[in-house]
Amino acid sequence: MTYKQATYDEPLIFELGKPGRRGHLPPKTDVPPREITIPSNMKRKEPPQLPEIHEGEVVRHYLHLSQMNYCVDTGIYPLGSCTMKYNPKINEALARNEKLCYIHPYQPEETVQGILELIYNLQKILSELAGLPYCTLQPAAGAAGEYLGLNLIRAYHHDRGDYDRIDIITPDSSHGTNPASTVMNGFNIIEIESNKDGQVDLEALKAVVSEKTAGFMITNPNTLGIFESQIEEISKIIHDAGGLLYYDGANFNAIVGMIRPGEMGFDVLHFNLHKTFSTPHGGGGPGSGAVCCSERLSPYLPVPIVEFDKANNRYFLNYDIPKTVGKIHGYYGNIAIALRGYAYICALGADGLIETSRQAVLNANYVMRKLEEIDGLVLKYNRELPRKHECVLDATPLKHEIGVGAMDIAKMLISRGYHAPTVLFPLIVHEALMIEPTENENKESLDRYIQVFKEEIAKAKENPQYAHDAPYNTAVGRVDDAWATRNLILSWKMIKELEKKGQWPPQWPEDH
Amino acid sequence: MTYKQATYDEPLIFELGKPGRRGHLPPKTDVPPREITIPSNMKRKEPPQLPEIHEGEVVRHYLHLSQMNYCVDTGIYPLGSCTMKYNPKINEALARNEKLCYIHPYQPEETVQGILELIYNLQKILSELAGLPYCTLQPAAGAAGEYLGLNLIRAYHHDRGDYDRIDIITPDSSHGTNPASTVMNGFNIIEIESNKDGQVDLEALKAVVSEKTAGFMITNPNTLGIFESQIEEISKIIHDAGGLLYYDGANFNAIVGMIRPGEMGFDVLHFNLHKTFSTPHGGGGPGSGAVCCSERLSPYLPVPIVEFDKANNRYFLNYDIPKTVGKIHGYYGNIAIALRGYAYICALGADGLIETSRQAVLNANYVMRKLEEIDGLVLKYNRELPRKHECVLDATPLKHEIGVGAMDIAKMLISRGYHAPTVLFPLIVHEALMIEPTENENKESLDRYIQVFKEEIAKAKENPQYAHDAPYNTAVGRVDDAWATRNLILSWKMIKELEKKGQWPPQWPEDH
Amino acid sequence: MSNFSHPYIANSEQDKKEMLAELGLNSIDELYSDIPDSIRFKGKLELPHFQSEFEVKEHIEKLLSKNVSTRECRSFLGGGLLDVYIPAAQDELLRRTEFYSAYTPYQPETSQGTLHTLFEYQSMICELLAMDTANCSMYDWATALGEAALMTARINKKGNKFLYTAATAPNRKEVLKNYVSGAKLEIIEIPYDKETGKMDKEKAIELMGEGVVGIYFENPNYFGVIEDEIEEVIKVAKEKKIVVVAGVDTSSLGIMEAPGNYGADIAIGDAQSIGAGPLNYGGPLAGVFAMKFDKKWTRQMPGRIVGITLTPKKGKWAFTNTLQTREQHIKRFRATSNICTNEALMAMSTAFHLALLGPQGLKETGESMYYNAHYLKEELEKIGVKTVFNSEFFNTFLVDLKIPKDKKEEFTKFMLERKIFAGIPFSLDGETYDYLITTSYLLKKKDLDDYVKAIEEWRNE
Amino acid sequence: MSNFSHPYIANSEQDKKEMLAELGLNSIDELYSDIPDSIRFKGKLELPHFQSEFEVKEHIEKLLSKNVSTRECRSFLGGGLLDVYIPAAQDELLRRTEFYSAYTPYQPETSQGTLHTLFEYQSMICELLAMDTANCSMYDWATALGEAALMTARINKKGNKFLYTAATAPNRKEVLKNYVSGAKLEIIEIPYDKETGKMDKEKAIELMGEGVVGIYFENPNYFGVIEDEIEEVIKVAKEKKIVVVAGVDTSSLGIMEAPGNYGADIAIGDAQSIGAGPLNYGGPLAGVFAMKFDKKWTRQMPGRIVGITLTPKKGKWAFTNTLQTREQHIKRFRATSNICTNEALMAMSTAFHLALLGPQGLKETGESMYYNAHYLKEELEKIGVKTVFNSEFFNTFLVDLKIPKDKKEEFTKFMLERKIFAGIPFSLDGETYDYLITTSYLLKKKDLDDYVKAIEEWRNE
Ligand SMILES: Cc1ncc(COP(=O)(O)O)c(C=O)c1O
Ligand SMILES: Cc1ncc(COP(=O)(O)O)c(C=O)c1O
Repeated sequence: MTYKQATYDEPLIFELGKPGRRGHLPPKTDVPPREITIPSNMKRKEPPQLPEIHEGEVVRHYLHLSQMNYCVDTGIYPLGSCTMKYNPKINEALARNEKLCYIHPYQPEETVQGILELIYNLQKILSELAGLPYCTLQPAAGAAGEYLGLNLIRAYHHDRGDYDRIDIITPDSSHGTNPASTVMNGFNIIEIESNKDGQVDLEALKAVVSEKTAGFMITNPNTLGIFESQIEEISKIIHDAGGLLYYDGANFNAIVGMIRPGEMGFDVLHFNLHKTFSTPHGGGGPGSGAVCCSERLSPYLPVPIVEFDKANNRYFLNYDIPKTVGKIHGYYGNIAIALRGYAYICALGADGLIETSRQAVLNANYVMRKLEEIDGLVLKYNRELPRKHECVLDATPLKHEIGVGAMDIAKMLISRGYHAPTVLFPLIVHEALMIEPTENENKESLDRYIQVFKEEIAKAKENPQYAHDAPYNTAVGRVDDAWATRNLILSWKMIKELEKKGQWPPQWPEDH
Repeated sequence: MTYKQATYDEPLIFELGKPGRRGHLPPKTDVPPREITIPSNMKRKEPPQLPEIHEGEVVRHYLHLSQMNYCVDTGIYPLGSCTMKYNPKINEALARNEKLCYIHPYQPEETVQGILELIYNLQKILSELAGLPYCTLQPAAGAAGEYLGLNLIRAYHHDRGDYDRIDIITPDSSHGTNPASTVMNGFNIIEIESNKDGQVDLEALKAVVSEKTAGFMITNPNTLGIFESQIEEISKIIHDAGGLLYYDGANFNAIVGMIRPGEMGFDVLHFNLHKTFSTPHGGGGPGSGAVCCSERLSPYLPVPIVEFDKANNRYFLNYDIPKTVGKIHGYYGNIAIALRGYAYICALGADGLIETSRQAVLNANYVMRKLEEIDGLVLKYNRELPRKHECVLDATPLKHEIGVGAMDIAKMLISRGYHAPTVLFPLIVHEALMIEPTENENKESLDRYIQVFKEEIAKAKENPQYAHDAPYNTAVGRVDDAWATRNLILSWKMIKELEKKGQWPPQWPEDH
Repeated sequence: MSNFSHPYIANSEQDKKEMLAELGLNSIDELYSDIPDSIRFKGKLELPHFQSEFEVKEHIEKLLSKNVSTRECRSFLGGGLLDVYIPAAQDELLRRTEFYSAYTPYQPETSQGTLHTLFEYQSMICELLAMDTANCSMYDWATALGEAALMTARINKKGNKFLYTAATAPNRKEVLKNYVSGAKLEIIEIPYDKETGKMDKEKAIELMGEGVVGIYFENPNYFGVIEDEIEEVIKVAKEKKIVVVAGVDTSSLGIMEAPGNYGADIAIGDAQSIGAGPLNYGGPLAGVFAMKFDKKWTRQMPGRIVGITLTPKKGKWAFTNTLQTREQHIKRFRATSNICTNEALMAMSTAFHLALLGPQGLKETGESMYYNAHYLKEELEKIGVKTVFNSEFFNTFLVDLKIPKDKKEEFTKFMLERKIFAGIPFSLDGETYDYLITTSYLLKKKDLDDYVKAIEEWRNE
Repeated sequence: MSNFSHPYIANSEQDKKEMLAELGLNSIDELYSDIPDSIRFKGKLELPHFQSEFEVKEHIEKLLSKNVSTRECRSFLGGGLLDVYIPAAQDELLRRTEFYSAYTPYQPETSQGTLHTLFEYQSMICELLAMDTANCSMYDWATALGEAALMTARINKKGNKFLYTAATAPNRKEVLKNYVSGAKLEIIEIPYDKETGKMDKEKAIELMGEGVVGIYFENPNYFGVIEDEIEEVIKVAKEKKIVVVAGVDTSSLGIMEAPGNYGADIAIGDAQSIGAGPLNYGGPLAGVFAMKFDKKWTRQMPGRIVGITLTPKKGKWAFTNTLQTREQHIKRFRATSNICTNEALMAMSTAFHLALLGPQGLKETGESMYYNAHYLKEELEKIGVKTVFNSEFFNTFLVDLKIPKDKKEEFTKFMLERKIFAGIPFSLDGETYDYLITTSYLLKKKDLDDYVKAIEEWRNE
């Protein structure tokens, strides 16, 4: 077995240029030049030091870089909580349509009827899946969806004169964005511990619920991949206390078409179109974090909402929402991403989406049961429970035994040309290996992954140093994160300054 | 310095599938199914054993393969005679236009006025560059252009009742397609030796010219990169003998806008749009080998030719060429390739094209002078003469000295992540290294290449075995061409048969 | 669901059977057995479905065909977005699946492509803005403004007032308002001068009192006016340790001064105008967020940041996400922001664009826009149409049209018939609309002349 | 030409100066000093030029906008080409610059991507056609036919006659004629049966006399008719060691028998119909050339062939161009063909397409076309329009329209107004036109009904 990631000694692009070279000739007006009368204090004196390179070399530079990057089309990318599924190529092609790319958000409505219809359709679809009748695509990502959801919750309470509800409760298994959004939104966060089944501890929940409870945020299945089966009870507890229920839909890939959170009493939910509905992650973004909500939260939705005027057979942007929370994006959200999600749904239909979820769940459980067999890995929390789209193994025994932890395992896996699971998350599992294969892997792929997992852990057991020194066949060896934080070299400008001081390139510490 | 080509253990795609998996759902008619009444002897019994794989895995497979492939966007690709220049990305984008992709060659003329106008424009442009008033885009590649050119020459002589002209003369430096096309076309080939300047030996030429001379084929600059400065004399000798002159325009990248072969008495010329005009080589093709010719050869052009009907302001396909040689392509040639060439010309204009040639020539001479300095490499033929877009170094001294020849050098270069020159061609230079950097390389790129050349030859001098064992960092080590020819395993079907006989996978010979 | 086979699903029925057998299960249903029956959805979903990729394509193309693009109709719309041209080479790089189908680079060793490119993005942004450090994107300019306001409050712990000028884009104001609501930050508007359209500097200085943590202005501001009289305001801010946040039209930076050179501590904007991507009906965009380097402040930045670090091989440095301890996945409720998924691909796309454009290209596009706008302004003046503010501008100005409210739709139609998107309507008096006009570098003289002609016709009607 | 700078040229003026200095030259002109002044072109070239990529794009898009595509107008045109759908995944793979911007894999160690893919193409072609070996493309079906004829003569040295059926496509006949002219190969046409449209088998057997080296037929033939009575002809050919060449519509092979299974020695066709690429106004295409394995014969094949071989690492086999000693770059005038640049990328594209389509997809597309054609035929019959030949067919048939010569243009227009490309006109009598109709899998019932309606209207006019 051989695997080598492509490796080039690629310089920073700033080192490549030379004055006078051109990479692109942009469109130019035929209006005659004139003197530029920008006041001198606001006139550019030094041109920005951008590279000067011809087109072919720009392409080469980024081609090299691209090959030094693992992606979902390289192989399995089982990052738990991230739903790295295949990004259908037709979606990318459709998103290049000039009648999507070149429309301005402030164009007259009669000139954007097509995209408004598409947005409207998608709103309806997401509502159908969520079991919640209202929808907005404005949040640019999941966290923005959470933020908006919390806005809605607050607006609701305030609108009822209920200003004291400042607590948001969430299990400790929740995704980091949940507490972060909560606090950023001005709420008080209460994290409750999970029970031995990895689920919300009802007693703990009851203990913290009060007249200050604004709402409850939950991911279901949660970040352990476990379905919160007491969801109805939770729902009742919160509602009885006057709180509202937020459903973090990032893990929706487990349950599409099988569970509709609105029917379990949830008031607001965000979808991550960039997870469940196949839009690409782009090395970190963009995403699209559509939010669905119930009737009672609808008066507070952000402006504008796309609606259909039946009388005039015309779609329009409704800004007339008197109690709106305002805006959480400059325009209407990541529309070109939403379109990809829409295309995905159209290609699969209800049956296809349901089958997708079922396959994702089958794959996760298959991997889990096989990996569980490895000595040194354990399945924390009730191991009898089936998982949903992902599972979390704990490498703590291995760590205790030979000092090789989740991060070492990750590095050994990437040495072999397979991406690692999410590691060290959720925080409630210490040496967490959080695995979400998605429906884009077949049995052979999973078997191969399991095999590599076993082989590498066997190697580590023979020689723990092998694990610590991994990865091997990647473009670079194990990077030193601590050095980065200590030295904070964050731009070419800072490098140039270091260079002036004779501190660039960096010195390797003796013991490195 | 580190370079590693991406390496995956990629199986044959036939090993990947499993019954029931689908890679694509093709369009389906809504006409109801019916019994298929194809007579049983012509009805498919066994479905073809094509792979059954889902979309994501198909993409992965070919993504892996693509990364194991060097291309002009990976780095310098100085294959002499091949003009591996940058393929502008706008051309690829334009060639995806639905109004190019989805037009059928037999559509009514009024529905293809756009493409006919483009073809017409390109014919005019190529005529302008060749100095020859007529043009057809029908030949799919350079060799097809040669074949057509020879057709025209024969038709001309025959039309004049001159049936005895059966000799085509060409220098021994000519490209292999020249003699191959000649013989395939039913002519007799006469190859004359080059003189010490690497040019046509006028005396030798005079000696073979006769009343049997049908024509003369020359590439100028020739495959040594040397401009045939006696071209006028040659032209006169051939014409005086009643022969016609064919210009192999594959090396046009040296002379665009500076020399017009028609003005030097040439009767017919082919362009390789896939060389001079930047259309991609595609791992071997497609190309486009447009042919231009003089007035006297025009009556024999293949049908149809695109013409403009001024009276009706309409472009049309003229099939009314009574003396036509017929057709050399099923339709009108590689139109989607021609479009790319047209876009390239539009982007550069006359000044840009001329500058392109000059830069290509400067680059070739720069590299040549630097590499000449290497002990073991010599510049055969008059070393005083400047070369044009390419140069040919001879590694014979090195071969004699340490047994390391041109092919070894090639393998050492690809070890380093740079493509090799064309090796062992032209045949008149034994250990030929034929280098054509094109204008797509800048000084730094050339300097780097020269440096690597020097370093690797130095390594070989220290240890010739190092050279014989190269390449190192490529996806596979040096392949055994002889084994391939002896064993002839040419398809999955043949592999399956070997497998049945227990002869697959192949046994490695003891001494391998 | 038997024998369901689809290109987006890897396993066949056969695979399913084998896997279930290995798990000792009869059906996938058993893996859902823990879900109470009471909450299972038993209805039939009403969702669209098409039988083939071709039909999906046809459906969506048919929808989109109802739009009229700025390639068909001359657009004078701006307001923070620019009708850019995306070079084909940029799009080809964007189509590299290695880039677009990767996740956040959690395993840096196998993700150098993303990291290296993002570092270059950060660096180019710093060069453009004359800043030292930039994050690798916020959602958009508007949310960058919200985050900037919050950050000033994190730095200046002893206050809760944030000033911003009235000449800030309305949509950004809206987002700002929303973003600061949780932090109980009070936002206070600085009026603009009715003549010049610039920030009222006296008023600004007056407002910079107790508890002010930051001040924000846009340059050119929403009216297109260049804020060239802010020296004193900035000076006072510096004295009072009030963080200066500048929002800039990034496309102006080939000819306009970089905010870092006139005193901004934090600079924000949208990379869309420098080619992060096309208009896309307003998204995805790429919020720019950059600042002067200060180790402590940098630790207060929102968003992901790529830094340089060492590898085991001497001399071989590499890239990695750094300062992750500010982020939500580690710090949870103590994070500097909730942002997780950002606009990384758009940031990378910006790097591709700027690498192709170079300083010369950036200058030329800036000049083209400047020439266009100034020519248009003069031609409008020739027919008696003035600008609302009499100040220097870059590519945008507010033209004094005073279209009555009840005529607005008619005017829009009138201009549409002439294949013109007339600009962004803006009401100063609440009764009539003036129009904010932006001239991209895609417009030619003829387009501008047609605009003037159209206005003349309208007025003569 | 001073200060010329362009994205397609790597060096700047500065570079040029430095390089010239190192070469001891003052100007690039000196590198052209060996060219006699008398032949230098001194005029001004008349060539188009646009100042920016955007303008080039606009220019070409404007030209193309004058075309009407088969996505706008229902196409019943075939004749060897098929209006296929290219899956997006296929195009994404085709856009990998590693594939499209590579040269012929002369250095196999660094070109395994191209070689491996071409080997898969060869293999898929063999599976489809039931052949053992295939080359990695000819220019198109027509030139493949020419090459096949020449090859039969190389195998059968003792003859110079090549038979082909009259039901061969006219354009392929033309190319065949041209290709064999040099080799002095005589081509002889076998007539077809006027009733059935099939090859006249008695006549064929009669013609298979002395000196015949090969026989060619198409299946389905140009009229769309399935050649289901060729067993005897093939039997005789085998006895006489005449090489049997079959030209097949590759898109039929999901439901029609493979030529290797009914006796063809060599099979040719065009991979365009199995998705090598879209119509592209007739090019690039990809000529299929495959044959039964016979070591000696294989050495007579034209074109490039990829084979398997060993590497230094035990167990690691790889791919390489093989049998290169047949090719022009080595054998020069003794080569089996002059072909050098072929259609490799289209061959690779075919592999992508077939890998996505799979056996099921190939079958389904074949069925769709079959259903369409047979439905259309019956509906036409209902309005009294018959087919010329009364034989089994796949997706193409010749419909008995008898449009008089002077009405042809009017008919074309009439159909165009109804958004229909009516088919390929074909004259049997020299006076009137019948139409060769092909139904792709993109056509739906409504399109077929509209066709019938249009014909009915035409006849009622
Ligand atoms: C469970 C969960 N919630 C929320 C989020 C946040 O979504 P985003 O990254 O789109 O902001 C994620 C994404 O990582 C997630 O996995
Ligand atoms: C000098 C010369 N002539 C002719 C040809 C043949 O052109 P093609 O490969 O397009 O058939 C080539 C290409 O390799 C060439 O370099």
